[in-house]
Amino acid sequence: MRTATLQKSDLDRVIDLLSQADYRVIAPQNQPRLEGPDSIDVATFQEVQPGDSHNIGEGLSTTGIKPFLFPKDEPLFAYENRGKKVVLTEVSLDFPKTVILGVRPCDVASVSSLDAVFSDKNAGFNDELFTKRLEKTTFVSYSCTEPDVSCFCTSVGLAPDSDKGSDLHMTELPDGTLHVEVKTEAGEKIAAVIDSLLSGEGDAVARQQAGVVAAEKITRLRDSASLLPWLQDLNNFGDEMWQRLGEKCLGCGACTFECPTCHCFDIVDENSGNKGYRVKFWDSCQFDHFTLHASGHNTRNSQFERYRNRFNCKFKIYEDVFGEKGCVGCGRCIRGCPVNLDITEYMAEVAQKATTSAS
Amino acid sequence: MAKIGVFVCQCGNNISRTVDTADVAKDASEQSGVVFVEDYKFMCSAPGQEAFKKAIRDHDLDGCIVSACSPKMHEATFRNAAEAAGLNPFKVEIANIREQCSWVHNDKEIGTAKSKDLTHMMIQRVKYNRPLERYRMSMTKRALILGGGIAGIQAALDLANAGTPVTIVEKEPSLGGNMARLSETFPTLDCSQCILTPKMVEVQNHPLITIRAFAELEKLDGYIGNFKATIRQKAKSVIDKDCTGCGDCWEKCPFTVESEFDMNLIKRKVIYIPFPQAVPTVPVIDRANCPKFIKDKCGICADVCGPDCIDFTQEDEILEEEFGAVIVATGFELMPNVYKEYGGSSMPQHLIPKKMNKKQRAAQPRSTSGRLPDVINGLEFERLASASGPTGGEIRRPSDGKKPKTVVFIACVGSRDANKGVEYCSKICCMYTAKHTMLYNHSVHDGKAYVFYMDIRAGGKGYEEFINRAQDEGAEYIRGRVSALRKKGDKILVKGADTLQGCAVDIEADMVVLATAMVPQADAIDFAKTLGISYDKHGFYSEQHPKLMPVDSSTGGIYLAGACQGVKDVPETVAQASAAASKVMQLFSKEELMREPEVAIVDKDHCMNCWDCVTVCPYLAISPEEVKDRDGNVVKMVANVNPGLCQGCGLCNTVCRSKSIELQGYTDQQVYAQITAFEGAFV
Amino acid sequence: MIEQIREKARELLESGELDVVIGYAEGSDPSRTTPIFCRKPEDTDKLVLDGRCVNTLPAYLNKRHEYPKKGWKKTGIIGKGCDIRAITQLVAENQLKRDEVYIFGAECEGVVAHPEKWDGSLHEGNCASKCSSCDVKIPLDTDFYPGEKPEVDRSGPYLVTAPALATLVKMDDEDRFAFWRDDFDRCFKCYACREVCPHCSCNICITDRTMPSWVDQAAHTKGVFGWHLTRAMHLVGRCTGCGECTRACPVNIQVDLFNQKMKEVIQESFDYKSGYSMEVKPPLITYNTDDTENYIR
Amino acid sequence: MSKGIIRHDFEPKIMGFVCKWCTYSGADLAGTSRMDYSPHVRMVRLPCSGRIDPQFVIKAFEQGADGVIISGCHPGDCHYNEGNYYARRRNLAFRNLMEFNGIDTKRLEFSWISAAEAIKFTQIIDKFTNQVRELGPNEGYRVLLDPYASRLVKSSEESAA
Repeated sequence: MRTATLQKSDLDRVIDLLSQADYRVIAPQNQPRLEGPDSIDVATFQEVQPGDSHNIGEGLSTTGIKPFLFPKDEPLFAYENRGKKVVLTEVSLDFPKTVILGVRPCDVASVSSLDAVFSDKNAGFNDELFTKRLEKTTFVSYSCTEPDVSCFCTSVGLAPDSDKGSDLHMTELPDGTLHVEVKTEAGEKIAAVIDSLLSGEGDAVARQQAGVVAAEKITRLRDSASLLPWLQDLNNFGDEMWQRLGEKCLGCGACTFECPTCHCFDIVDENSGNKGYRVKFWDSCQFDHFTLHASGHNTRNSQFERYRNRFNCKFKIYEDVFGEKGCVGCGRCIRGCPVNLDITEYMAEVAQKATTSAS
Repeated sequence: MAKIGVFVCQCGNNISRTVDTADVAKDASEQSGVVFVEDYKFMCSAPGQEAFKKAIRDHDLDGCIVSACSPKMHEATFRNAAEAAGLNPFKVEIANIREQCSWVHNDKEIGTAKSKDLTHMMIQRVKYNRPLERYRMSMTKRALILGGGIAGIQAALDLANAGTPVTIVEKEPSLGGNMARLSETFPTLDCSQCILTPKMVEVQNHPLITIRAFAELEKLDGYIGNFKATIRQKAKSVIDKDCTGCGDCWEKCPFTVESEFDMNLIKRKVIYIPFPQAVPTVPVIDRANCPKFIKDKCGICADVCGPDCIDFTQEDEILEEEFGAVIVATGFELMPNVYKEYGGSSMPQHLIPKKMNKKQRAAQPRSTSGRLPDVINGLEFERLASASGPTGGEIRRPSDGKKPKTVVFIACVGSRDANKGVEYCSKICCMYTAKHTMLYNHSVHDGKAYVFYMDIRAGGKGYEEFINRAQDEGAEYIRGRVSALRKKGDKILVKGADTLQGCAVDIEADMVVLATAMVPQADAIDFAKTLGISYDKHGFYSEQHPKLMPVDSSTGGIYLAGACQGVKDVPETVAQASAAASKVMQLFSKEELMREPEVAIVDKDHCMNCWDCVTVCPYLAISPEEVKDRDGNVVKMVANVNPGLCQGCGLCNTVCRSKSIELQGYTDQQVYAQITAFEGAFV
Repeated sequence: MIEQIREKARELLESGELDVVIGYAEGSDPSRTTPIFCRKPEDTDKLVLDGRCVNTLPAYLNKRHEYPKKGWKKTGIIGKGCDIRAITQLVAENQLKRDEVYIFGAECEGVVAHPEKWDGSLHEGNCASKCSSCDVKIPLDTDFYPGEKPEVDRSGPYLVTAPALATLVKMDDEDRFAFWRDDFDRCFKCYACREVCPHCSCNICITDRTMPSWVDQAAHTKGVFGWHLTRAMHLVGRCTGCGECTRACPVNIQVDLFNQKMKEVIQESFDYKSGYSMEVKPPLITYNTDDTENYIR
Repeated sequence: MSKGIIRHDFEPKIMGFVCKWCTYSGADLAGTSRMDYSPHVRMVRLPCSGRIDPQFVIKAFEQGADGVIISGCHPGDCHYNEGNYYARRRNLAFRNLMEFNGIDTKRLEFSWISAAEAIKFTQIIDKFTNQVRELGPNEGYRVLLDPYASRLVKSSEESAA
């Protein structure tokens, strides 16, 4: 499909054109922060209007694009008791036409992990709240040139410049221009809208090179081939490693809520008097109540078991059920962890154990 | 799904005047869980309650709302009715649409809207009311009576004669109180002591009555049925079990001070009984004035005492006793003369800042201080007129003992005067002033009595007749106030006004008697706090309901008798004392005490023993408890509530962060339901 | 300094007096340290102590985290001044017995506000604001202190030093509300603020209670307001000011500003500093009859 | 005696949390004395001001209250001896917290009203109602009240068992 060159300085124009074409434009944006040493930069994906600031291409956003496909909280329906009657009100499933700009390769790759769960292709049930959003969304991805110390996408079969799941992919070249690759029909539509800003065929070689250079910068381990077999060997479920590495976990949900592929949710009725909403909101396998039974029994009674579950979920259960990894190596769970619990330490440990047992 | 009944009461037209009860009922019927509504004229009436019970039975209701008057009025009524109909009483709630709606809003639209809202809130609440069972507990069937005046005496006799052991605590050395000071009593003019002292003797001889004279209540713990009283028996310096009351000691005692009992008109000895008929007839040594205690001189009393029962080393004794009920009969005192122009100089008790402690308040000048000679108050006149008084019943004026030829009586001194005195009418002054004029005329035949009055209030059996008789016997009533009293030679110039004649009146009087207002005891408010009962702005103790519960204090198991609750004359006081006694009998008539189940309970799974609840509980009702596993090892400690001590204040519930302790009847879930039902609809 | 601690820790582990020593070790990247549980004497070689040691380790002593605490008779713990305040408070609240812990204390130079800001050294620019007015750099209550422990006067008031607080207080109500609303919009209720807090010791949090659900569980702004107000209220007079809740927040909501503000209030109104005494009752479970009531009609 | 009711374009919603021994009885007395006061307040009857949990107030605001009244017995008069002292401390802290959160503390009333002070009760209610009316709707919270209103389609009636 088509490739072309785009001036980085034209990104603002891209936003203008897309907005004019009635796209809801989502782009990473730095959040306002208080003065003083205690505050740090936080970038999140936000709806942007022409003229708004954005930081496309500047590092990896603190939170991913998950909220635009699977919001942190949303209503399933509203209800109201009237005498003996219950009146239900559905939520609207008609979502705006959306383009998400400057998505990093890891984030855009994560969409298929969510899709695996919410669409009917495996689960046999189609969560329209997700799929209808997905239908309306176009992803314009943007290669990493400066992966940071926590990135490990190369360990999970991705790369700083991979375009898995992308509709239109951009790569920043050393000369400051952007190499644009159209990947899908939806991508074509975007290209058409910003056609006036595109020129030539771009520079495929330089793009390749940029990818290699970026990949070089990733310091965390790269081989995760041995993970699956080791995890599938149930004898290793009781390995002392789980406890040793996991006992410092304090049981917050930071890793799961920042994770682009974590998808667990809870449902409650938010009641006020005679009416209320049935609400779906993010839940975390790291919370001690996550597996608490009504009987009082808790199948994962201690924190290391909960993290073991998370690790298995990403690298075993996903593979078993969907035939792909549930991790895209964005490294957010590492950055966000208050106690520096590091998923790649688990991976390293496993790899090492696997090799020793093999030999 | 809940099956709730809503009963909207019209209360005649009390509610329906400003609330469209039919609409409220209709609206309620549309609420979820409501299966039955009724709009009725008088829910509290017998047919109303029948309808209530019938509905519960017919529709098998599991919750009821009565939208009617304040829960204080009829919550109990309907809860009992529900119980009779087989519904747990605590599944009944009252929506207060009378006191807090129909009576205070004149706009029907608004009243109706608010009533709907209040009803909604209760409908939601009742869904989470748990069926609760009352607790049964034992009680101590002994009564404590505070104050040995006529009220205390009457209550004690009634109770004792009904077979209840009683303890009377009196701060003075003898029973009798103010009534013992009176000469004769209106309207019959029978001698006060002649009717009082026999009762005092009866008390003394009654096997079921313990008298603790010269003693005070220090502390009252516990709750209805199970009070624990800490009583300080002040040191009499006399061993009363040995004392025969022979009187040698006080006859021989060489030292004297002013007699409180005789309103300081005469001296008494330093070892003394307040008056000859005192009960018990055991003297006490006034240590503040006794040289033995001041500079270790004298000691004659000990020498002359036959049974050798004087004990200078005796110390205050702290007694801890248990009681099931308390009757407060602490009586009154006369307001000091607050009128500078009447030679008054002291400050009325109720104007003294609350902050003052007992001592400071006691230090305030009393009515005797700094005033014109021969200007006296009612009680002082009573002593002058009393056969056992300082003048042996002859009316002589204090300054020089002359028989006063002209006496001016001034009514309403301090009463009915919000600025200088108290707002209320002291009620008995009209009567005792009339009585005084008669006593005076009977004693000084050529004397002239003048009475300055505002109105005559003689509502009572034979009272009006009594006033007329006083006038017939020569008392001259002048309608008007006195503007000033001046000293003129050995007389007092009374400058008054006759508002009927419309002229000024000057009278040169030999003596002036002020009918000063009745006020609560100086330390009434502190004492109320000791007891934990409520009081009004004057310091009179508040009854639980002004009409229907006039002898119950705000606290269960504590009852009120006599002037401590409000101004009263003797017959009223006696009546209330008997009423209080019968209340106690009622309480004691049951085998065991039923306790309301609205107490705290602990969620032992989640309690994380921070002991915040233990720390804040005002009743020490919460204590740590061990949770053991099957093998008896202590797994953890949790809080545990003693339902007998818990009074249901809910402090623990509020301080518990994990909400692992909750107050039954006011659980978080119930309040939450009320809040979330809140719509605040204005119209 | 850390050498002496290592030595002592090793000694006590060898003698079996301690079952474990909780401390800091090198993290998975150079800017970070991570909590470590030294069970074997040789583990103590991993111990480090410097400006990167941000975690409040007493969170592990908190009952709610039954694991890993389970089965330990006596726990050694390396504490910065502020951590030791937390221990004191835990003891005061009966969540811990003083003789269950052995406290290694050392002088603290302050810590970095956030690992992200670590550039190899500690300085004005990256030192946490809580450290600038710290009166426990020489820790209060220790069982082991390398060298001679100097006496420090701690009678002074608790100073609120987060510059952000001043700005917020200056704002008028609408702006302040708007500020929090926008910040809370980011919150997705991962409860990191709760889990890192040494004083959130309930074994069921009020937000996990559903009968009734005082705090909406969903992370819409109303629910987030509810949560942070509740959290702050529950920490009034108990927070010992380690600032972990802010540091741990993945989306940089400075929730500890609430706690700091309340510390100020408690100090002025009730003259109470939490974490300095095991005997004095926290202000909200006691009272004086002459407490200020200028706000009451 | 009637003041007559004037309708304003904004009528505040006010929630009250009161002690049943004093304020609630004071309100009853106001009723028995046929006093006349603003009809905006809805009171929740509690055993003691010490039972009033800040959660109640937060929830009330979340329910759309424009103001909240808390009231108990005068110091020293608590039926449970000390409940109101704790309430006093807790609410001092809570007030400051609300203020720091950006809620105008003029919307949060705390008063001592004894069972005898019917007049004070009506005065407080009237005064506070006017005060809140002048402040206008509690905009801050109003916008948060119904987080999902915009997400709904028009209601489809269907009855459920």
